[in-house]
Amino acid sequence: MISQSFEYSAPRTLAEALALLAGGDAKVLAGGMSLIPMMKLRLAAPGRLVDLSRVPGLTGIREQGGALHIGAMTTHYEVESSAVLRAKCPLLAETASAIGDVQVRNMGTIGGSAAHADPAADYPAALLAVEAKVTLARKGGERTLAFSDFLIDTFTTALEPGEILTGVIVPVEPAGAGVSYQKMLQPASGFAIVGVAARVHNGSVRIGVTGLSGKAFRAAAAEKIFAETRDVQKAAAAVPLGVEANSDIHASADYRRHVAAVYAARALNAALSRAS
Amino acid sequence: MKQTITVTINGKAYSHEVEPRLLLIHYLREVLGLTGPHVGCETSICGACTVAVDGRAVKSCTMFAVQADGRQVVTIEGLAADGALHPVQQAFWEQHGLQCGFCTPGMIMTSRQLLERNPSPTEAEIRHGLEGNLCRCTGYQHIVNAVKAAAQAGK
Amino acid sequence: MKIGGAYTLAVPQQRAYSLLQDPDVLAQCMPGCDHLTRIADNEYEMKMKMAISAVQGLFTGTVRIADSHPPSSFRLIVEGSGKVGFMKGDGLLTLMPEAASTEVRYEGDVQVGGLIAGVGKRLIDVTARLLIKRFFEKLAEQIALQPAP
Amino acid sequence: MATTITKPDTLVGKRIKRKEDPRLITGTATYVDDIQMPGMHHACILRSPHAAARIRSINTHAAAGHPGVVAVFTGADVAGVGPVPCGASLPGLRVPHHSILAKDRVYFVGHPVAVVVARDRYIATDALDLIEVDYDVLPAVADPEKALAPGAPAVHPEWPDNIAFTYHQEGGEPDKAFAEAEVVVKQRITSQRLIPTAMETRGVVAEHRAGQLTIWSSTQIPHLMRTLVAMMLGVPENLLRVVTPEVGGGFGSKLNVYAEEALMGFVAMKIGKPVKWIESRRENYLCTIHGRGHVDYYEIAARKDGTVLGLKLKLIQDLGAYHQLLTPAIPTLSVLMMPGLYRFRNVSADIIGAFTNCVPTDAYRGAGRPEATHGVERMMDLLAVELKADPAEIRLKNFIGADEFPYATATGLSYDSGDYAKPLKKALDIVDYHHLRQEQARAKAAGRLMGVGLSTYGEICAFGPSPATPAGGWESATVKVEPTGKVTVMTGASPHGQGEETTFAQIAADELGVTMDDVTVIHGDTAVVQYGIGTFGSRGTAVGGPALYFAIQELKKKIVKFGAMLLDSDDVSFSGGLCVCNKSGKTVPLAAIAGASYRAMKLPAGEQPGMMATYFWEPPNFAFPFGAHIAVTEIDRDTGQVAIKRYVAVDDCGKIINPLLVDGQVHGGVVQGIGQALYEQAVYDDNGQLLTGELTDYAIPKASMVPWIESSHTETPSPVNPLGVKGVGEAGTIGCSPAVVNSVVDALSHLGVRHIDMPLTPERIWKLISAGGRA
Repeated sequence: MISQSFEYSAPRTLAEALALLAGGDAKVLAGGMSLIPMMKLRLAAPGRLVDLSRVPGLTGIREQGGALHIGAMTTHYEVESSAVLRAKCPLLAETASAIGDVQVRNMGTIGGSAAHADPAADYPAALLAVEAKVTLARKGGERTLAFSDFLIDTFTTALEPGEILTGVIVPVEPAGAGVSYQKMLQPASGFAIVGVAARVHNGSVRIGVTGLSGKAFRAAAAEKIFAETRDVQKAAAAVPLGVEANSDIHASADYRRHVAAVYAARALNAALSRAS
Repeated sequence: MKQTITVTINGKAYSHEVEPRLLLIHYLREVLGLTGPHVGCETSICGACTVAVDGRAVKSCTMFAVQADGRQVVTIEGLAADGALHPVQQAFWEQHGLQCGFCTPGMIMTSRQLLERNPSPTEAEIRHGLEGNLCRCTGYQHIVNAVKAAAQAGK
Repeated sequence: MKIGGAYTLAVPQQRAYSLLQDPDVLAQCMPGCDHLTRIADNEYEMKMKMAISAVQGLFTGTVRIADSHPPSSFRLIVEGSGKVGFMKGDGLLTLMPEAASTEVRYEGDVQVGGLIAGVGKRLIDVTARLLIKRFFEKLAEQIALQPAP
Repeated sequence: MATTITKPDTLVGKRIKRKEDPRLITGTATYVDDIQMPGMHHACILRSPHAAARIRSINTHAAAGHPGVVAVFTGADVAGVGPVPCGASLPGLRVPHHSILAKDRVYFVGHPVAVVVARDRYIATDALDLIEVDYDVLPAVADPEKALAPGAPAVHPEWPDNIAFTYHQEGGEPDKAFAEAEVVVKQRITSQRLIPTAMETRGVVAEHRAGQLTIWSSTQIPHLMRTLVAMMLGVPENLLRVVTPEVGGGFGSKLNVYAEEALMGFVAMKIGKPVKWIESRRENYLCTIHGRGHVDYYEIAARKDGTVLGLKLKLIQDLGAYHQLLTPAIPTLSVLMMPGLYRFRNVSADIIGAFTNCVPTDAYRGAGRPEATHGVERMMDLLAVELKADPAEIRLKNFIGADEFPYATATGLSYDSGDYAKPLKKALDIVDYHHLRQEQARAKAAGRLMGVGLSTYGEICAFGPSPATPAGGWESATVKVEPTGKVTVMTGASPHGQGEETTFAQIAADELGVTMDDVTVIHGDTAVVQYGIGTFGSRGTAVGGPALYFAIQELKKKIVKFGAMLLDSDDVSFSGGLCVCNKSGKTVPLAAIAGASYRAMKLPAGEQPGMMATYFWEPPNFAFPFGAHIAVTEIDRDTGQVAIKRYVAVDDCGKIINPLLVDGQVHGGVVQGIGQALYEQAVYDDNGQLLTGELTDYAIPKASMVPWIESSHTETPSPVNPLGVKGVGEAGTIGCSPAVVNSVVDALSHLGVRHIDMPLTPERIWKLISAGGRA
């Protein structure tokens, strides 16, 4: 299993990367844990790979103005093991630890995952629940977008051609917030059949759901029910309502809907137990 | 277009012109003759190709050789370079942590990383830590024993 | 794999029906499709460049319209094949008048084979839905752009 | 003077770490893909994306002209190569012609259509994309029961009913038994198609040099392959050498001769350069045999007191599109073993072998016996439920007694030895069965779903007496004492991970009084090793081991003769590596004896120089291991997920040569059984597309998905061979799946659940819970 030929560049500056990306059939390599297998199967055949791993400033986690700025090329392992994130945005660290396997977490990056918008990826559930933002660089500028606006559909994001996702910004969790990510995994691939990220603070809850439908989403109705009733079961039961659920050989749409409610309840209960 | 890369492998620097699409696993196996890491799948699931790149266990079938330019790679061949087996290798031998041996180089490389990060893992932590490495022969139990034994030996 | 769903188009039934059978409109709305070339009555040759995420595939095949019952229903049969595999979609479209608009219900079967069937299974269902959604969104755009005849 | 004779400490029976391992743990072992040769070319194979189609045309022009490509071959080019062989014969068996590349029609997704040979594998892969094949797609059928239905698409147009064979076997008076029965229980039970998934895919290297063809292949049967490939290619067998380097697992999937071995031989002869083909995982899933594929309809007849009277089986075997080496024979093994460990005196079985547009099924770990064991063990549980009896009690009541061996079964076998109650009682003790049932009652009262499942299995292994096998059931060994006293063993069994380099060294070292380090075991090269059969069907130690034992006994006769000559005595014995004159007490060590035999200054009367003996051992019977497994499960009521809380395996494989290795075999076997019970299934859609075409969709167990296995043993020696060994390679797999399924059904029985087919996916169980919950 061999990919088609392509040109490879490992730019040393963001500007260089943006310039390379502007030329036609180029694709960002941000870890490659999804892209490289697809290229090897010849499902994907970009003309050029622009490897961001040598661009300075795209890795690492820094705290600034009540928010945590995570470079796009920060690996899942770095997120999972970051003392800062474990203390100040534990949901993201917990979710990162549920991704794939250790080798994938060593190479895969948060920016790569966010930009890929795989409907069964783990991160999006958490990024929605913490109300993350993403920064997108383009030639001569940068914009910041709420992750919920960034994520448009199955494998579809607001990234414009020539743009690069440079970072993820998550708020520092206030004291007393409780979080949990609960995932039923597909045993072969490790992807989520359904994953639910819950974040509770002062009686209000945010719920991010992945795997259930064509894209990860905030379970707004369920959040509202919880805010009004404080009833975990009622809120959880609302998570799959009205959702066009995915169906494949591993789980039917009905089963996914059911599991989404079960895992939502588990995530909510776990988050509540950690909240104060 | 071919590109020149320089990679330090098992402590020795190599420089080659390679096609960008050349996978790291093929670079190691076919250009350098380091056939310890194996290819067991093409979807980054089985982990038979696991090597360490800059100290991180990675699947060398899911990485192009050009990505390793300027980096340090350690393969299974580099573990017992001075003739003495690495404690993880020794433990796999003592505990019968292998049968056909095909997954073993990758399994050992991942186990080594696991113990570097967590010197006293529980059984559950070992099993979770080896999710990226498939073995079809052993049923994993003797592998778990081997990792425990290596942890013990490391104390 | 069974598919089914419904979209509402902001045009009357007769107009919706003729739009959905217009090869130029179909070509514009089918994701990645440049144009349709007529090869027989109600049968067109198609070239389609699919691009979803990093996955790209060039499909060639045919689009066929059958069992026409204007203005309420017809079958749309799309077949394509390429290096990454082949697909066949066979759907019945039913048009229900709703005041000034039309609800288009579709129900059918998608068969996928070759590489994409073997390795992309978990994504076929979501991708099919995505493509159908894009088709109707594009159609709605077209309707919005075009003045009523 | 009183002398104390201390029995020397034997190596047999000890937990000894393996001789194989140093090369494997350091990455210095050589598997097929590790072979590099000057001028070596690479081959890639174009395969059909359709399950059934006529080939209208193939255009290879662009591929052949691609820079770096040296040749492209299609079906027309290989017309002179013989078909892929089927070694099994059954009355009336329909055998489709199985050419190594498709001619004018393809029969399953993955069917080889063309081969590209290029300077390297990257170029060969590129050129594959340049071949254009015009297919006329035809209707396909992928399910064996659908294939047998009227009007189904014909897999082979010449046989529109899709029936490859039917087979009937009965013993006793089954109809009478069922007429007289007080209870009859029926159940449809499936054993789903599985993908063997050896971690090393298949691979072939071929080189043709100076009239000699050498094929390196990842196979379990180098000698049989040499014979069969020589026939396919029409080359003299003595000019064909098959070398089996390190083999990365087989599990039956490499007990075969595939199109690619002959194809690479053909290519090497055509291009005059060495050529390598390495199967991708996707090809491995599409083109290497699958296992199981049964739909079984069982009926069990019994008295109200639980005494079993009869068993009936209608077995539909999904064969796939062709017969590989043993395809049609596999279900006949299920029939042989359908009575299990019980006194079924009246049995009847009918097999229908159905062609489907899928890759062929063939031997996969257990090969026919897991299916049979799953059937009879599910039926015993169903009977227990019907009679409100305890599943352990009903088994103990119907076991063949320890005093009844050798036991002639209603299916014509003679069970060699056994004490079936022993492992079951031991397993019940280990789990503390009585308390476990109390705990289960408490769990149930608390609304938890806890199950206890038993499985007791018997298996037929050590294949086997030659009249009962397609290609000879004996095994060979040569033992040599080299002039310096070092010992070389050559075994015709070709192990691939089982560890015979260690266990055979243990046997040889004990018998010859040398150390493990003094012994080297060689296998897997037809130019070096005498003809042999191979490793499969748990026969490596059970048939290859006795062959070695007898070869050593032959050699010992010679050692004693040389010893007698050197000691100038007519009364010598050999033990502990020395020949001893029983009169003078003088000794001469083995190395000196061996040296003298090669130096040959003087020879005993009638003796040849040298110190070597070869033995071809024909076993008088199969061996029949047995055991009892118990699985304790708990089911997540909300999701249907199964957690195995405890797994106890008590196996009896006769005499144990190396307990460490036996445990390894049991663990690995059990985990493959858990794979079948909970996770694995080859899924084809209605059009014959394999939907579980990669490891991303076919779930073999990972470390985190399986429990700790509490492995224990009883030791009932086999009288069939002098070592008393039986074989253990498949036992774990055979015993496992019914234990897990019985446990889960037990957990759900109060909801009205009688049976669940594998794999027990969370969704399948959740649906049953939901239905039961509402009822």
